[in-house]
Amino acid sequence: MSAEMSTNGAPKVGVYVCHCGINIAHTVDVNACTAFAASLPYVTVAREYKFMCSDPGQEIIQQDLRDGKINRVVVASCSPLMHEGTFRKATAVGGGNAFMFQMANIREHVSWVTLDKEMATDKAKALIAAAVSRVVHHAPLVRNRVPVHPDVMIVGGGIAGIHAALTMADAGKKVYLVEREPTIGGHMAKFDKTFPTLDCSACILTPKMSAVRSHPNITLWTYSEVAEVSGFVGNFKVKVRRKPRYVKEDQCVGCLDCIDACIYKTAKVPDEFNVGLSKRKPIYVPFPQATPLVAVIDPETCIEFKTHRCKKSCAEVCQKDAIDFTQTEQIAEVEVGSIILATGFKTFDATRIARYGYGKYANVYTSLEVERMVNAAGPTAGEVKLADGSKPKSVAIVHCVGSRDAHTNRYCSRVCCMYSLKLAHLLKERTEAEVYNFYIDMRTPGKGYEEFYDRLLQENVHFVRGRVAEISDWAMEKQEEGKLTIRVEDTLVGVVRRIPVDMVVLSVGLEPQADADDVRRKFNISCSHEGWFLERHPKLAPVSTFTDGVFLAGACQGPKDIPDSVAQAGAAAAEALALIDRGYVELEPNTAYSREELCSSCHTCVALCPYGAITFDTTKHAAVVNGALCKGCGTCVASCPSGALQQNLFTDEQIFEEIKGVLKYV
Amino acid sequence: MEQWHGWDKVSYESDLDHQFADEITSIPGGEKLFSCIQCGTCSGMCPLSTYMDFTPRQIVAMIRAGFRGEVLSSYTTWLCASCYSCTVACPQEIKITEIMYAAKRIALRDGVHPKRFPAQVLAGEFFDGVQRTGRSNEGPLLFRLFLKTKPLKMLGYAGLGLGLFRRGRISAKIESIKRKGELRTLLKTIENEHWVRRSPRSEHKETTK
Amino acid sequence: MSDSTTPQNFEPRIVAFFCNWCTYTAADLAGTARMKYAANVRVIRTMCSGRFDPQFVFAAFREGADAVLLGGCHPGDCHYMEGNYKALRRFFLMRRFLESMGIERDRIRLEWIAASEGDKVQRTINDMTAAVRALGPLSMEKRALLHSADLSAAIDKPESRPAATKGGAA
Amino acid sequence: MSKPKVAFYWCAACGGCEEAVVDLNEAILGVVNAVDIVFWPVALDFKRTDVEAMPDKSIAVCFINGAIRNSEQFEMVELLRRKSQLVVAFGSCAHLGGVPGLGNLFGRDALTATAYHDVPSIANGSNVKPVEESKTPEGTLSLPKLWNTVKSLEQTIDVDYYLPGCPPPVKLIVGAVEAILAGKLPAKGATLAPDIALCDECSRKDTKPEKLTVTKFHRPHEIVIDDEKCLLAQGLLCLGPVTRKGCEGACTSVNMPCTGCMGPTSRVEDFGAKALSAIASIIEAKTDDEIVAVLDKIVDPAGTFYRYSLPASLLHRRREPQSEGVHKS
Amino acid sequence: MKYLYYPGCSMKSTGKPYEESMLAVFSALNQGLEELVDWNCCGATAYMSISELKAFALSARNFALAEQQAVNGETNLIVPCAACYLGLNKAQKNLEEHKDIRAIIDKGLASAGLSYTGRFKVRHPLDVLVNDIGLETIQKRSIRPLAGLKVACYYGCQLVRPYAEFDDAHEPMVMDRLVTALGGTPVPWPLKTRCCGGSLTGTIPEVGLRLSYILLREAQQRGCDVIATACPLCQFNLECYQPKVSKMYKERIDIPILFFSQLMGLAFGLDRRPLGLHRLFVPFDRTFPVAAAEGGAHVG
Repeated sequence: MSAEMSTNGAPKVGVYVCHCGINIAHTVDVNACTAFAASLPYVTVAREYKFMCSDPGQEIIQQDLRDGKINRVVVASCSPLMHEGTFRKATAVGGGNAFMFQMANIREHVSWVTLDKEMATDKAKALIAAAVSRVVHHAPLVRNRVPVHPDVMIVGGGIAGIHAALTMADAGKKVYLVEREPTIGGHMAKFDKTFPTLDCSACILTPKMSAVRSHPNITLWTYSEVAEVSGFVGNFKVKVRRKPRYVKEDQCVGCLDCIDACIYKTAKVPDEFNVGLSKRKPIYVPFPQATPLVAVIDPETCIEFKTHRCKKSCAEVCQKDAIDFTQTEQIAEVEVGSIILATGFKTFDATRIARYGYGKYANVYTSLEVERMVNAAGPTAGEVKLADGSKPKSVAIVHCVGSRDAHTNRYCSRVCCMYSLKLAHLLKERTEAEVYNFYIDMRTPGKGYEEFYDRLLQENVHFVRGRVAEISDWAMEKQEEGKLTIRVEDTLVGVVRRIPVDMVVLSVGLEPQADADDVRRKFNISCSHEGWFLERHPKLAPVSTFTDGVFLAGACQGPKDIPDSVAQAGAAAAEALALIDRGYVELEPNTAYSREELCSSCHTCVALCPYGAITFDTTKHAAVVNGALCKGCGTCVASCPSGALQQNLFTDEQIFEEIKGVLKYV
Repeated sequence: MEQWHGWDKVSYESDLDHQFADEITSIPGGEKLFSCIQCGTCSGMCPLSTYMDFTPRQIVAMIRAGFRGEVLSSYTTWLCASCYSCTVACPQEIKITEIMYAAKRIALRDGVHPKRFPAQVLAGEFFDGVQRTGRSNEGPLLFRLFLKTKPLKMLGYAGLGLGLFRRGRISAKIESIKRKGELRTLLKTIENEHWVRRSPRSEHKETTK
Repeated sequence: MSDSTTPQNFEPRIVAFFCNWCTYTAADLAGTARMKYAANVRVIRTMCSGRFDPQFVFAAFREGADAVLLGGCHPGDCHYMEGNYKALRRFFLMRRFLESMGIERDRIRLEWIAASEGDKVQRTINDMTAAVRALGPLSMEKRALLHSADLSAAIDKPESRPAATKGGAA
Repeated sequence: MSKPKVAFYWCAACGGCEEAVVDLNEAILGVVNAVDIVFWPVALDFKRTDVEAMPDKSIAVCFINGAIRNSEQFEMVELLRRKSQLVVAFGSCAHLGGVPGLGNLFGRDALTATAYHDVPSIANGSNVKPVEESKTPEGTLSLPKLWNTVKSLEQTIDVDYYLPGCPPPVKLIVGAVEAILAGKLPAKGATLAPDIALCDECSRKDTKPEKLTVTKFHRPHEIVIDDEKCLLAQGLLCLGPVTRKGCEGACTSVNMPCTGCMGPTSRVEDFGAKALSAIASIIEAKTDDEIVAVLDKIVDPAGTFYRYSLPASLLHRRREPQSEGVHKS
Repeated sequence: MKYLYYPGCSMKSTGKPYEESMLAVFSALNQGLEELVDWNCCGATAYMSISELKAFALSARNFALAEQQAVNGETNLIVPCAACYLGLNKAQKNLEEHKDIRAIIDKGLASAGLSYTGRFKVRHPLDVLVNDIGLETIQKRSIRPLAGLKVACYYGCQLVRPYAEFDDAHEPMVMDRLVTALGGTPVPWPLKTRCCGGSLTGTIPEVGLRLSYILLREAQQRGCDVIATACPLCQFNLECYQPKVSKMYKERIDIPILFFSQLMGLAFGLDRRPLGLHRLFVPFDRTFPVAAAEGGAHVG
């Protein structure tokens, strides 16, 4: 330790207690804390200030450093996850070493969570004392710089992924766009119109899709999934599993002759893209503008795969010999510097609410089904039909299905109100039916959204404020017979109403993808209770994650409409670009190191490192740590039986001192 | 000339009772009252809401706002058949049925329940019967009930009573348990317990030190 | 604070070791969400629960902590893949030793708290504080450092934090 | 000029340390020639009064073995401290508290109860227990007061050097004596043994697998032990990785796992805690149940990891219920 | 002996046919039931509206008695009456969840020399029949399958709400599956769990009877031959007021209301009297031939 200290002269600690406006000051007695700090050993300066993170605040620290009053800095303010960077920089600018610094978190961990002023102040003092007694044993450190690989991987080919990919590619970066479905386009490709402008979804999306296809900087891998991710910011290695589509992508020209030629004369398989409203053949393209426009064979239903006795008319008819039944899964491995996750969402499974009769009554549909139905390119060519083929004379649109409900999802899905209004408009337009909207609260925050609501109010659509209780087919009176009856309280009138309708649209909410949890583990990021990927900071780092170099775009981070997804995709792209253009990343120096002369070669540590950063050097007879591979968890240090391993910024000594400090005084 | 016979519909803070909500939330099951989002699912589910003077949703709102008198004297709680449709469907997991019970108990305790419905009479009869014998005796119970409430209608039901009697599905005989003393001691001890629960809201006011 | 020590108003001092990525972040979240909880827990941040060394726990006890709380990412979620499993193994073995040392189970807890579980931080800390308050002071501190001067005191009585223990006796 | 005066004393210990001195064999003659032994109860007939008569600091070096657990031992070591220029804590017991230190898992009352009553082989119907003073016709007899807590030497008096081991290896003793005679001593407070763990000098060193992991622990009698292979790798709970070297693997070379008598290296605060941490870390188990299953094979963690060092450990002794504390005081 | 049996007050009077048929059916399945000795009122709904605590106390006594009586380690208490089923369940849940309530009740029990651990589980016969005994056994035993009988399975409310211990709170299926096993045809209808009017039929007939009417009419309109019930009060309301309802709504309401256990008895080929069929107001005279195939029952 004395060695460490001598590198920076005898310790002179400056303690700076922040009021954070009143955020800290209103529960913690800042002056008392400062006085207390002044009384601690090695403390030569103790000051309080309204906003330490402000320029003048930082200037105070820098001045004290320049005046040689201090050579170590403790700032008692917010969480280190918030401002450690800021103050380390300030320390460096002032001529100190950025790591002769320690932060005491007296806001998130004290003032914001404590009621009793006295106890809050005591706790703050304890944390300050801990920081001081620890920082005395800090040593100057340097950050390692590692270069950032300029390529980027984008996972998910919905509108968010597409937009991010084009932004990066246009900036001249090489992009790998990975999509699990046979085509990109995501949910947006399924919609007919988009709110509030009612412009045609396909018209604005498909140009972007083909741009992706043709962009020289974009490698598009559809029908593919990320299998494995290793490495770290700037230097990720990603393995991608490329599922066989049994059609050579480079050969197929998308003439679709194979599909006509298929021995199945009529389509029999429920069509995923049309959410089961229509049928497809075993060889198919999801939809006419699919990108890439390459056929896929579904081995589950293809006769050849089931019996190996098909006459393979598809292969015969193909002039390019693109059909290849021998294709197998390929693993592609690439190196990228950053990753953008845009894996999107899935819609709520309406069968989970039995009272709404989805799957029981033929004329109860989900909003996504209706999106397809009203889509001119959809299964009904844009016609809204009931199960019996007739036009509905009355339609009920039920909001908040699978949202704002403790039994399903507590959160508001954010897009349903607006798309319900859109569907109300389209249904009215296509069917002239009586359209009822049943809502709890009408949520239309967004540019032109409230205006759109107002427009619908004019279009004599009925609005009933009340969450639908049940949908059933029993009649109380004549006009209800043969219809679906909505039972709901019109809460604005305070009366329970029974409203018979021909068709019900369930405005299902948004949910994390079924495999979101596996995905986030692959990329080593966290998620919220509900399973949405967790951003680094809800306000200040909304597209970053706790894993550097991994960014979020679109609905995988939480329910979002198209404009927000695109905006976030742009932001994620910008973050990635910033990382790439800086060209390097500075790694936290909190890595482990081996004092090789003290190592007894017991081998305890070697197996413990998940990154293979520790190897045993048989010539030195010592375990050696590869600083570049070490990520600084400290597991090996904690288990080194003879204390030969240590961790920068978390040496045994520093932690023991922190423990002493946190308990010694208060 | 005609005079305007309107009335002042405003409700003054002084008319409201803000402790009422705490009283309700303090009962087991009442905890979540304050998370109500007034969606009306309860009323929509309720098979009896159509006969109520206030829908269950309104009752919740009124309790929250402190309309003690209105709630306790309303018919709503007495129309509740406790079928729990509201409770299981409530998106905020508010146990509305329990809240109805709580309101009923308070109304009976304070004697402010609506006098028209015999529901509370039934409850009372039932209560005494069980206190006495440990069991409820439907025959005598119904009999007394009708005597108390609508003697005239008795005739209308005489047929039914007779039919039940003939089919051995009802009898004038009073069923009762053997170890009555045991039950009495049990209930006595409970009675003497002063059972005070605190509403989560008042809990919230002073978080653990 | 720690000199009022009748069980009712005895304020335990609990040292917590939270991992940077999950539990410490969750504690920050609890703060941002202004969740109120007992002020008795003082958090020391390590990068990973895998850094947890039983020496730290014993040191904390010796320095006067009444209990120690360890926090890490849920199994499978460790930011460093497996650090939390190592912590778990050490924890189990350590707890068995502590039992033979007459230290109650409630004084040492390991909790998995994810970055999003601010409420769990609040719950855990309130529960633990209540539990330890009921147990009374631990008073294991400094006994190993006693020298001849205070031996007479040291030898026959279990040595103790000045005022703190008497209350615990009751 | 006169030879430097040397004293040996024996506190709470098994006597093995005294043996170790004799184990010097021929070397002891050299020592005897070089020094003047003024006090050595086990070998020479000197009395306490003789020591009291000596002027302070007149003894050059005093080797004290054994832990301190009663009033007499305490008086003697304080006396010897006054009379000696150097005090060397000799052997595990003096160094860290040693095996007697495990008494700190129980406390005086429990121990006496066991020793004088509970043990099945004892017939003590009238439940006689030692008392400090007992009146007899001949007069009052007195016994030293047995302490409730066992202490290491440094916890009772100021110690200059430490000679670890149970008993200290001859080589180290010789080294120490020579250093003293030659006046080539390290800084005060040093442990007179190498500061690297035992694996470094273990004959099995090179047989260690690159990645050392344990799926199941065995006790030595449960398996046929491979004479070459690393004991830990064979699932034997060997504390070599945690323990100072200097014994040249006296135990490990004969298929006995190291039990840690030499104590920790200077970088480790608490031998047992560190041992526990290292051992737990290398087991192959993930779920709670798996882990418990493996660890349950370690019977008596306290006795295993703190066999020689409980009094010197961070926690020092078993915590006693407060109430006990009160009625004692 | 595996199950203790808690009848509850109604089973001894208006619900007599329920008790008779249920006991008959269980013994036909060689599944003896031992009645809880000196059981008392469960504290049911009406009681709740006066003193919740006392309602819990009443239930608690029953559990305490059960625990005393369970010499062969029984842990299942069969409760056929929906109101009792709910009442007992509710008491148990509250004793689990609220320490303060538990404390008081324990005190009360102690004063009466009783104690409660909560190891008994409240089970409805439907639950036991379908999940413990199994439809296969029941199907085998059905020598006179209810061929062609269109049954409206009516669960009522308190059987599945709020606790939904063994089936969905709104779309329960056990009884439908049972009827199918008996060879009958369950008719799908949305009012399975809609309230029958409960005690309101007595206290506020104009309302209570309307609820019954809605159920009866719907079942009739869907061409059901019979409504199967699992609760004495439901059965009573639906059956006994039919003349009144017909008068009130000027609409002929005439549909037999049986307990599911009575249907089982018929399928098992038991005599009508021990099944209490003679106690019905709306007679049910259909008889069912022995199935040709051996083993009898076919799956509808």
